Amino acid sequence: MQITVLVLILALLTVIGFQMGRTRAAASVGGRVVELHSVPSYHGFYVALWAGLPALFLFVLWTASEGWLIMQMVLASLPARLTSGDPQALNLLKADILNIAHGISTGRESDPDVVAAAQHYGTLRDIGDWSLLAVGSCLAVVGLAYGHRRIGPDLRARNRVERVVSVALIVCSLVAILTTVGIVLSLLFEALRFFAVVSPLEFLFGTHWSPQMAMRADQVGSSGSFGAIPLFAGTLLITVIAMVVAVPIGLMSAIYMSEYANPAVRTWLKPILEILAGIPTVVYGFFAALTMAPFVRVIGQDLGLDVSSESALSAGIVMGVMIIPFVSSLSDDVINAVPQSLRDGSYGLGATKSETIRQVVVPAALPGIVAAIMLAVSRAIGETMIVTMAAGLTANLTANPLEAVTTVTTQIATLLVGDQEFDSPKTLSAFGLGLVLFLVTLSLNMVALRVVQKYREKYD
Amino acid sequence: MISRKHVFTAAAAVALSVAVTGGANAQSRDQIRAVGSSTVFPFTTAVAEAFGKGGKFKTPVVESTGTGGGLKLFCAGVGPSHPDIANASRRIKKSEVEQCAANGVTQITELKIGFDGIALAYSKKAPEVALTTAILWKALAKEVPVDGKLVANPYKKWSDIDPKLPNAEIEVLGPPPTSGTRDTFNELAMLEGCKKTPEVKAVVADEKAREKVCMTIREDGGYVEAGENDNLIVQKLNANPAAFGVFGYSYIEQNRDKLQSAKMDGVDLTAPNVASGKYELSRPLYVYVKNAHAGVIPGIREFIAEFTSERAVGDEGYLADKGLIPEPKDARDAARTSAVNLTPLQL
Amino acid sequence: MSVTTAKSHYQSEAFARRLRARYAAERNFKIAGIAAIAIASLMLVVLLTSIVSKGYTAFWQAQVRVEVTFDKAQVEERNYAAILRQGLYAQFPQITERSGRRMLNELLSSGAPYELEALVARDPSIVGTTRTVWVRADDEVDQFVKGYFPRTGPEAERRLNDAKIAAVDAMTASGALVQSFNTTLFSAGDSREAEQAGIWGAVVGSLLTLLITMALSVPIGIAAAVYLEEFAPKNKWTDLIEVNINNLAAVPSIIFGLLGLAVFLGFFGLPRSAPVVGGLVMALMTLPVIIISARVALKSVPPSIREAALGIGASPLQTVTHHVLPLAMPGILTGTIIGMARALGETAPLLMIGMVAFIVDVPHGLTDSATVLPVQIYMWADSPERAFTERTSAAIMILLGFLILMNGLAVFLRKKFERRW
Amino acid sequence: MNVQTHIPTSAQAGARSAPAVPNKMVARDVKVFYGAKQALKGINVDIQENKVLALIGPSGCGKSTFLRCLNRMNDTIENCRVEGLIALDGEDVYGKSIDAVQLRARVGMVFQKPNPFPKSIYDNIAYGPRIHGMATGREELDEVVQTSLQRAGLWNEVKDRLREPGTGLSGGQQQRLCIARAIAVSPEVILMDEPCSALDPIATAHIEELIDELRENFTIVIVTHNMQQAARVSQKTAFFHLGDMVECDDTEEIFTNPRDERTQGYITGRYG
Repeated sequence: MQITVLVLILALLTVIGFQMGRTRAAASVGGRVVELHSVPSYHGFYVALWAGLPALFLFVLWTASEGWLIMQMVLASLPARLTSGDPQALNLLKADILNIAHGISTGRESDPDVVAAAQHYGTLRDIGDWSLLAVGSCLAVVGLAYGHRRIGPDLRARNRVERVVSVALIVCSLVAILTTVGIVLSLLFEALRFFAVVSPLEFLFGTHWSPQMAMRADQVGSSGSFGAIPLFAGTLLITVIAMVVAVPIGLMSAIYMSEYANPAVRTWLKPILEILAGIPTVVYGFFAALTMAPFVRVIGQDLGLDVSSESALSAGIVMGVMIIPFVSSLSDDVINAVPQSLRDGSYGLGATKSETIRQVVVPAALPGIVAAIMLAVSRAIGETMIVTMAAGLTANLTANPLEAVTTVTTQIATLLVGDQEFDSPKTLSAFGLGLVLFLVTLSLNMVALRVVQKYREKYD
Repeated sequence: MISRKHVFTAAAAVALSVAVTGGANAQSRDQIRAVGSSTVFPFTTAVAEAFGKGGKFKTPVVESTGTGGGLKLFCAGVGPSHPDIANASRRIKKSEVEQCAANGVTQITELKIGFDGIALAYSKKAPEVALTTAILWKALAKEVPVDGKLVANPYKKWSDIDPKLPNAEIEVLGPPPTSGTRDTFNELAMLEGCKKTPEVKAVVADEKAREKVCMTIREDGGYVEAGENDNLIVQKLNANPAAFGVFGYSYIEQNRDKLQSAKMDGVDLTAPNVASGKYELSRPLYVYVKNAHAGVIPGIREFIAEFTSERAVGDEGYLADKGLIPEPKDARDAARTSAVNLTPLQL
Repeated sequence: MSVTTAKSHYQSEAFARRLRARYAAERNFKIAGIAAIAIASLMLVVLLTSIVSKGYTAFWQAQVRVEVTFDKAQVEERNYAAILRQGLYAQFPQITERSGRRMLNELLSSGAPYELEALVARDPSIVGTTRTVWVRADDEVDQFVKGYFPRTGPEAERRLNDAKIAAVDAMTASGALVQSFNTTLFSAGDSREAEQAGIWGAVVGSLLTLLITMALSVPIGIAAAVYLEEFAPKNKWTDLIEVNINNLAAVPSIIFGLLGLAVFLGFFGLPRSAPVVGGLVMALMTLPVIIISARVALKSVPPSIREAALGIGASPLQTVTHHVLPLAMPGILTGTIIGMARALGETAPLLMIGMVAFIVDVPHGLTDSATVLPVQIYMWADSPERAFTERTSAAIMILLGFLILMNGLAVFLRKKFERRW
Repeated sequence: MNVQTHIPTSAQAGARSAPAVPNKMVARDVKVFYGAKQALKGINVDIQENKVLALIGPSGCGKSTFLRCLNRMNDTIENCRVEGLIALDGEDVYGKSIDAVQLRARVGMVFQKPNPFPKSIYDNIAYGPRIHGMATGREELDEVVQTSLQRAGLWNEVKDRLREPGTGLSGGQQQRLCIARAIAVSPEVILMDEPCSALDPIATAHIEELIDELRENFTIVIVTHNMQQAARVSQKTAFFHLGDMVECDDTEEIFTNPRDERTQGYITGRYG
């Protein structure tokens, strides 16, 4: 309640601050706005920032620390017999107090001291909320007054406001860096523990993947080898099949849509193809396992081939289908970006449409197309659900698309939700694989960027 | 300007760090949380739903994380940010109990809720097959003794092992090494089958080495690690009548019209046969409860009472409908008493 | 080479032959294009057909008519099961033995007594009266009525035995068993009983997750794009950020799940299975998508507009907020919607942060345990009960409906505001 | 079919020109529609062999549209419909006996903005001969490239960097590259759509000189906004106004003694 009120008050004061700042700025030069350093609305923003920001910081600080602070105060007031336990007991005590304070019945008679503490907690929280309301509003008013007082013809309000805004913008773009750092750290930490048990060389160059560790100390008969080459090979095989499906179909669709189809057809076709990209991968997984795999198997048997029921081929084909719109959409964009003048130039020399496309348009769009394919490749490498469902888990070092293979992502998903002991290298290897996966997609993307930068033709 | 910027940065940093500690500490929870094995998941969820329908407590949240992942979360500590219940398709290990204790989770109640039979199933379209664990071992082992030597498994077709068996390629879709089902399968089918194959003893004298030979599964395509989505395996078996699938009893129960399960050493996979121990490919299922949470998280005792009640795990209970094979009556009664009293687990 | 030779070349038989070959190549190329599109569309059709043909029956659910007397004493005891049983037995007076009555009980959903309870809660005046009510049938009956279970064959292998089939047939004949629209599917949370399971909980979970994703990734994404495109100096730091963003767009989604597991759950101690965590992970995942598309949109605003604004004395910030951003907005919006649609369909990262959970209660807040639609699909797909098969496909249809809606909106915006400079 | 036999020479066109010069191309009552909008309202022009015809007129008057009709470049534009007759050497270019591809090889085109393909200079020139199968061997192709570049006056500037991308040249060089590219397929007519509008005066002068030299071997039609340019390079000039051809005559006549007052107004700069 108090928090809602505070938010409302802050919003109101910000708006008022804006108006006051604007008015005062205009008034300070007697309405001759040109004499101001910045236009009046910047003065308004300046005051509004002073009114809103400090109070907002207080608000964030308080909401983040409130629970902890009050809990410390409540615990301090409790008799030692309750609080002297180990940290675990203390955790339970806190939970108990919170539950009672929130009116959650635990179905049990609680210690009267705990009940009293819970009431105490409730009271303190109320006090806290009210004082937050009071302090927050005061801070906003003080800020408003301060900002308001500083307004004058010489105040560089625009520069101040723009600096605040640009700091905010910079912070936003740093989120990307933080995310990358977070990913690397969260993978690296666990991966290092894995590499402490299994040597990175064995992991990267070993050709036998059988992540079995003993379930019991006295159990033997589980090999436990962590050579990830079969996984990389499996991933590569499926990715290649997917690309063999997706690149020609996607590229030709893009070409047809942007060069041949009339606009009405194109308006319909493009979104229809994009639906393929929007279908959740779980759905593709089922399609691959239940429709495509038996189909491929039957066809294979008719041809006298020995097809595994979880062939890399079926997973790859379905993944390719998923990636078609990815290739076609991106290629379509780059093909459209090729200027009409190039096509005209080619037609003007008497080239047919397909000659123009093959010899002028596609080469001109090639860097973009290559980048699109690279992105599609990293998408295929990182795809999880389809391969988990359709490609099986047999770590098979083979180039035969009719056999079952497994991929890096499949192993990550199954290793992490497995029934293993959680500190075993088997579980940790998932992070090792994750790290490799991250690095591979990273370098692929780097290459794609380089390609684009190096070969991009400048058309204006 | 610069000093003010520093003040802001410092304030933001303080806010962030306080948010971390505060967020971790100040939590309350009015809902039971369970984590763990995907095999036990259907049973725990059924109990949770019945418990929630009772109306006194919120429906517990049950997460399928795998036994190991579940026990990891379960053992991470005491307090509302840690789960109250862990489902396991195997017994908790000593090392895990110790890990638990190190994190303050000292009192754990163990509920043995029943059994899961492991079926070797195949499509209804195929003729009936009777297997033995010995045949199974020969079909699936990586190396088998032939003429007094250990060689890479030469059997491509079932009829290579025994002419009476169908003349079809050996293809068994089974759980991956990450799965608890696989471990059970290794131990109950492979090891037993191996023991029943006297030639092995003659070839490999050392017991440890022999056990290793016994439990290593072939990787040349005869055994396909097929993931943990059992519905998919059901459909794959239907599409490929020559293949066998290894999975839980409940799936056989639900797909009797599509699948049949092979007789193992002459015994049919039925609930009575499993409960009496005649059908050997079965494993007990467990639920572990954190005693310290009873009384803090609402409804834990009541949930245990529901879980061990006759209407849940009894012979006619609703878990039997879901495919659980109940324990014999006297074992259930004993388990109920110890569970309701939260008798801590002693290993 | 003179004009005359060229002229003769173009009118020569050799050129005509070559021209025919060139036109044949042209035709083949065009056919290849049509074939590519046809294959892609065919795949879509096959996919959609297989889903719809499996799932459309889930929108109907068998209901059973029972005449029940709301006995006051039994209502007070909350013994609705008994009330229902008595009503049911009255319909089959010829069945008296215990096993037969047990069979009759199995015709109804185990949730049926709670439907009665809800009726009483809504209208207490019905206590003491006799009413005709429709309650859900058991999922096996439902599947049987829909023709998924065989009637013939050895009784032991059938899901429904002869007695049950007879009872179902009798009720169908008397109009006491009909199929009606399955409202439960749209209004309930998850359940282990297929006939009581619904997607509403997952839909709410998805919406809450998406809300967080949107609230975080849209403003941050646009701000970052504006900074990088309009303000950032060209130096190695901004290069780094740029490369970073491009890389993040290609990072597999499962890795974001690992990040969420380590940072939001491990480090910040946020609750498991909460939409707020799902939203945070999805926000990080969609952020690069939004930044990239926003940058493209900003880039497509011609520099002349900026120069015009700067030329009349607007500050860079004013130029951006007054002119560039509004012009780029449709493009940004399209990118945002596509990013959101991707987040809506994503499963893999949520597997890592505990959103693969059985949750019956519909979530009410951002920290309540929740699941999302794709994960619900994933879990239902794994349920052994046969009735979940059609519900899985139905949930897929609903999810696809949302996705098509969002993509359609994006297409519409793109069409409506498409601008060529 | 010989059109000139049964199509009477239009009243305006070529009325005062010497009949000795044969017509390379003729246009009779050419109407062009973009959807429902009519862009040309019946144009009659004779294009004489080995002469430069300049099309002048205010923006949007249909000069470029007309130019693009001459080699059927308008085919590539959606909803564009052409009526009337355009003949090359007496053959209807929209008729069955002439194919668009063949026509465009015979009637080449150079565009307003230099548009070299994203290929090397050599491949830019060799593109046309290759697709038309004009050069059979490596040496022959080399020779075509060299001759074309020499004729376009670019050979000396680029002979050492034939393998570098054509986009790396300066604007004027790029336009000469495009002209060389058009010459390489040995067309009979070259259409130029404001070829100098994107170039500086020095580059423009180069191109103008080039046009004058090319006249010996090719018939040239040039659209220009620059009346001095029209006066400098052309022998014939046609003035277009609002989709009509107002006047077509010897360049000298048009600029010194226009018959129509709209022409008068335009060339004296009163409107445009």
